Amino acid sequence: MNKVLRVVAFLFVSAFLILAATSMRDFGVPNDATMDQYFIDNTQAEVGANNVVTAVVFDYRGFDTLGEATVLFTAVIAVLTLFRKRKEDEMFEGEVR
Amino acid sequence: MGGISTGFGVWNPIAWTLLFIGILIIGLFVRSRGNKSYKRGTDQTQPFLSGNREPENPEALHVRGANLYWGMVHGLSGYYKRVRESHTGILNDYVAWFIGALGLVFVILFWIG
Amino acid sequence: MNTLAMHAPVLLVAVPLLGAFAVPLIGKLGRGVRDIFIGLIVAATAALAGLLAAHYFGGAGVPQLYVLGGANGFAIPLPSGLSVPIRILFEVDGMSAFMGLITALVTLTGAYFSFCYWRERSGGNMYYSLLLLLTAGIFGMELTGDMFNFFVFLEITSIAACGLIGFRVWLKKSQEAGFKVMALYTLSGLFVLLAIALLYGQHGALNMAFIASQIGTFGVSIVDKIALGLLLTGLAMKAGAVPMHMWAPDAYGEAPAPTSAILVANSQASLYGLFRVLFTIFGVGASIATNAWILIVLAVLTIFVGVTMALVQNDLKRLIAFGAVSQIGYMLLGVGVGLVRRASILAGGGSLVDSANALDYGFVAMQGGIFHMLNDAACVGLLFLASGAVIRASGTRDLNKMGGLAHHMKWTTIFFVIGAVALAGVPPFNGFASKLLIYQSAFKVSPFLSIIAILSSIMLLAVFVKAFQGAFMGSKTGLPEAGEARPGMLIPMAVLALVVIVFGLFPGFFIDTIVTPAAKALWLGRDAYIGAVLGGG
Amino acid sequence: MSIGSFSFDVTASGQFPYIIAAILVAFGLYALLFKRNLIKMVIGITLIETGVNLFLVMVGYRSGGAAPIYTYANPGQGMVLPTPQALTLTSIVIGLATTALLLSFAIFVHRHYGTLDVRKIKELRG
Amino acid sequence: MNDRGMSVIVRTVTRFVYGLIIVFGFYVIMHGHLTPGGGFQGGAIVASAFALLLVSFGAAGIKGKLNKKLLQSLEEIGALAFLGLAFAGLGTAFFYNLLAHGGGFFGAAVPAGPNPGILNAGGLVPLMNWAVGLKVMTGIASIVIVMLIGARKEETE
Repeated sequence: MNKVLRVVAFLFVSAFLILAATSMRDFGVPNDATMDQYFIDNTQAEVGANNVVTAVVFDYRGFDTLGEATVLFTAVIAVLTLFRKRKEDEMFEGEVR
Repeated sequence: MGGISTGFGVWNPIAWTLLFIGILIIGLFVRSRGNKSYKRGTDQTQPFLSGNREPENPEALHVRGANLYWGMVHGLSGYYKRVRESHTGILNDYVAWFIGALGLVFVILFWIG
Repeated sequence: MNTLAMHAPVLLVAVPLLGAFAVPLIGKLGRGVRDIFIGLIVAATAALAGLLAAHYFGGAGVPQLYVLGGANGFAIPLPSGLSVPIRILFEVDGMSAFMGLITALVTLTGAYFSFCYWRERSGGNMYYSLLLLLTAGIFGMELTGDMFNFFVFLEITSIAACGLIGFRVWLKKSQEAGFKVMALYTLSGLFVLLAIALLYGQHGALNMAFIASQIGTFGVSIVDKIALGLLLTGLAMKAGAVPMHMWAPDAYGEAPAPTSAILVANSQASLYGLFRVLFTIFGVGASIATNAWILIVLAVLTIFVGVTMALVQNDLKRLIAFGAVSQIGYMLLGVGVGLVRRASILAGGGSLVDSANALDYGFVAMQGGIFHMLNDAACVGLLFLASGAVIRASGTRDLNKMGGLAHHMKWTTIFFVIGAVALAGVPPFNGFASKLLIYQSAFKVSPFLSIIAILSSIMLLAVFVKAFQGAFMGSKTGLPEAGEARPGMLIPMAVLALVVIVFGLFPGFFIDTIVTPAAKALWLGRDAYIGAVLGGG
Repeated sequence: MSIGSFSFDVTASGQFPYIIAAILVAFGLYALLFKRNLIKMVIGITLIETGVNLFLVMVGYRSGGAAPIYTYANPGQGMVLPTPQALTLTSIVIGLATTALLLSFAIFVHRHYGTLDVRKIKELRG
Repeated sequence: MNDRGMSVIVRTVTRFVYGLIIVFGFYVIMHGHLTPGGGFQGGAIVASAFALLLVSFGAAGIKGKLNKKLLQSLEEIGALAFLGLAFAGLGTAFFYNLLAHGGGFFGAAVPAGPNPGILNAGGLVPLMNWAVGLKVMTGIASIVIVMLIGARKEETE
């Protein structure tokens, strides 16, 4: 794509992002806080933790946290994969450099 | 059990396969009734390379994969030139295509409905 | 409803995760132990997927919920006196179970193929760990009912896929492909996250069913529309739809052969996410027809550009990769036609149930598109495995340097031909069954679509004739040292070839048993999907 | 005080903070579109990520709310929504992971190609 | 910065400080369910201490101090522990917090409303904090070490 189209696309997408921001609800007044109010009210009774965020992270949305730990694990494995020591004689099956 | 009925017709692979085998058998039968007068090992069974002798190196006879369809690619050269140029290995262009498609989708969603 | 089937959705994610976390430790005990362990884990995963599918398709067909950490049992997603699900839900309907089957098939064959393919390679532990992580991410994407959870699994698949793409660090091309694909995956993931943030800001919840009901109640606001655009483009890009497909051939081509098939399953998982967004979350309102036509345009572009680009490739895996890109277009076409018809039925006030029972052409198109997902996974997986065997035997990926392999590796040749012919839609194989449904029903929308689809299918056959001619034909003297692939590599190929043939010979049975429930889950399952979470409906 | 139609009052109404996040995302897109250096493109991706995280955590703000932690809370004060903070934590860690992988890929690309210029890293094309 | 690390001032200060940083990280992990923080944040703090060691003493200076294999094994153990804690509640549901309000181990009931907080509460949450903390500190540390050594090889090549 040439430069002009690129600039046009960039401007369009930025404009729509600004449009999304301006047509959001007002800052500081959530539309529907039922779920979060439930967390705030019932964390101490259900989980027994004072830190609501940690309770959400590890109990109510604990599966997300498992996925998050998995993402970190995946990244570690991938980086170790890239920087691993490898045998010299494993250049085969048409792996032309 | 085998067949599927689309809203328009029926496709039954089992019947198709049986029919195919039947036609194959008929064809082989017709072939078996053919003329037996030619002799093996003579010129009648040699490949005919438009009068040229068959080269010793059989590699010379192998048409490489890349040589197939050169005519079609040549015929569509205008299209191929444009499309292959769009696959520049440059990451900026890929991101640009992505962003352009995103902007286009936004425009369509907001202007058409 | 026995306990295992009840826990099957979450175990499908947790068991591969367990394997992935444990592989680097178990690998210290030696290669044999590790391979046995991975074989067990993969087999258990496939068995769980089969159990889930059997339980769903054998059951009543209502979406099956799993509340993660739910103190008050499984069936009650909502706390008393609350209208919002507060915990992460797994929601399994026909489409999810169907996708689980596809992923299980591809993963099983890919992993068992790898045992022989990667024998004398370094970093085997990390390879299998990444493979299992990719599997777990794909299963999570297909089973979850929570937007943010979907994003998390999307990122898991992205990172694991890129780790596998860049696995052969001594190839400069693989590193280049790894960087490009990682950058684009991250970008699409960030767009999806931005869309999720917008939806959360609008509706104050992250559950798909709740957001869907909110949109159904209050209509599609501007912010929802922008979120829809972001989700649509991001997921279509991760599925590899033209014009956002440029990463796909790099990824499929540079990844090790067994994982290329799993990457295709990954693309199909994001395609599933796209369908979920379009059918369930934004399944009502004025803009369905627009979304559907966007899908159809993407589909036509994908089919045509993919095939024509495949025709001029000289790298075997890159050629197959472009073929796989074009097949994504057929799924998009089928489901897009179905969405168009669904929109018109909804606008006309018709009944979706009757149209589904009367085999309306929209429903038939969706059957074709969804059935083609399974066929594409089997055929492309078979082709990639065969190409891996060919590349390993011939020592090159360039079609101009290959030749005469049919003399040396007969079984691989047969499997390659089966996969190629089936993918090109030649009767009586399975590709023809699904493509026939797509042709006939796309014709009702516009003959142009069917013509493009049929032409591209013929060209795909030509593409594979080129690959076959280049790799297998020719004299014996071409590559004299090449030998037949090991049995450990032939058996997975044989399994996939068997799947291809069986699905081709008995398409009606499979369409009735698994494809129709999956299509119905998208076609008319929106209310059931919402009602299973929020009650009523 | 206000610029144009956007009010500055952070404790109450107005969309001005969201616009800041959108502008951050736009900066990141600019870097991805027009910068030729791999490292700069990674920086662009992190910019987008920061914008999205900022947007996510701003969505959860409730005017006059305190941090949702009962250990420090003073009685009677409302609390901001906890979920977006949890999500932001998750997405920050995900961003860390992706950035680490991207940078190590950049190291290897430089090792193979000897350059970080995107225009020279195009073996895979056509 | 050469392979020997940075100047003597930095190294001396690091010797004083990194222990304190690690202790603070452990505190953040331990009180994750009471005060701001948690497993991820505390683990990141501890990993930052390792990174500080790395930059101030150089790749050669930490040879033998930080064992890469041990770090990776610890990370896998942390991940497995987290997954196992998630599996523990499978009797009811995956991720079911079965220790909360059990009365015993980490099961103390907390009073409603603002309170100084009870350390022996929260059920599985503190244990998950520990698992994730271990995982994150070792994971980030091994990422940093591996990338630094790889980049060093890059410079020498």
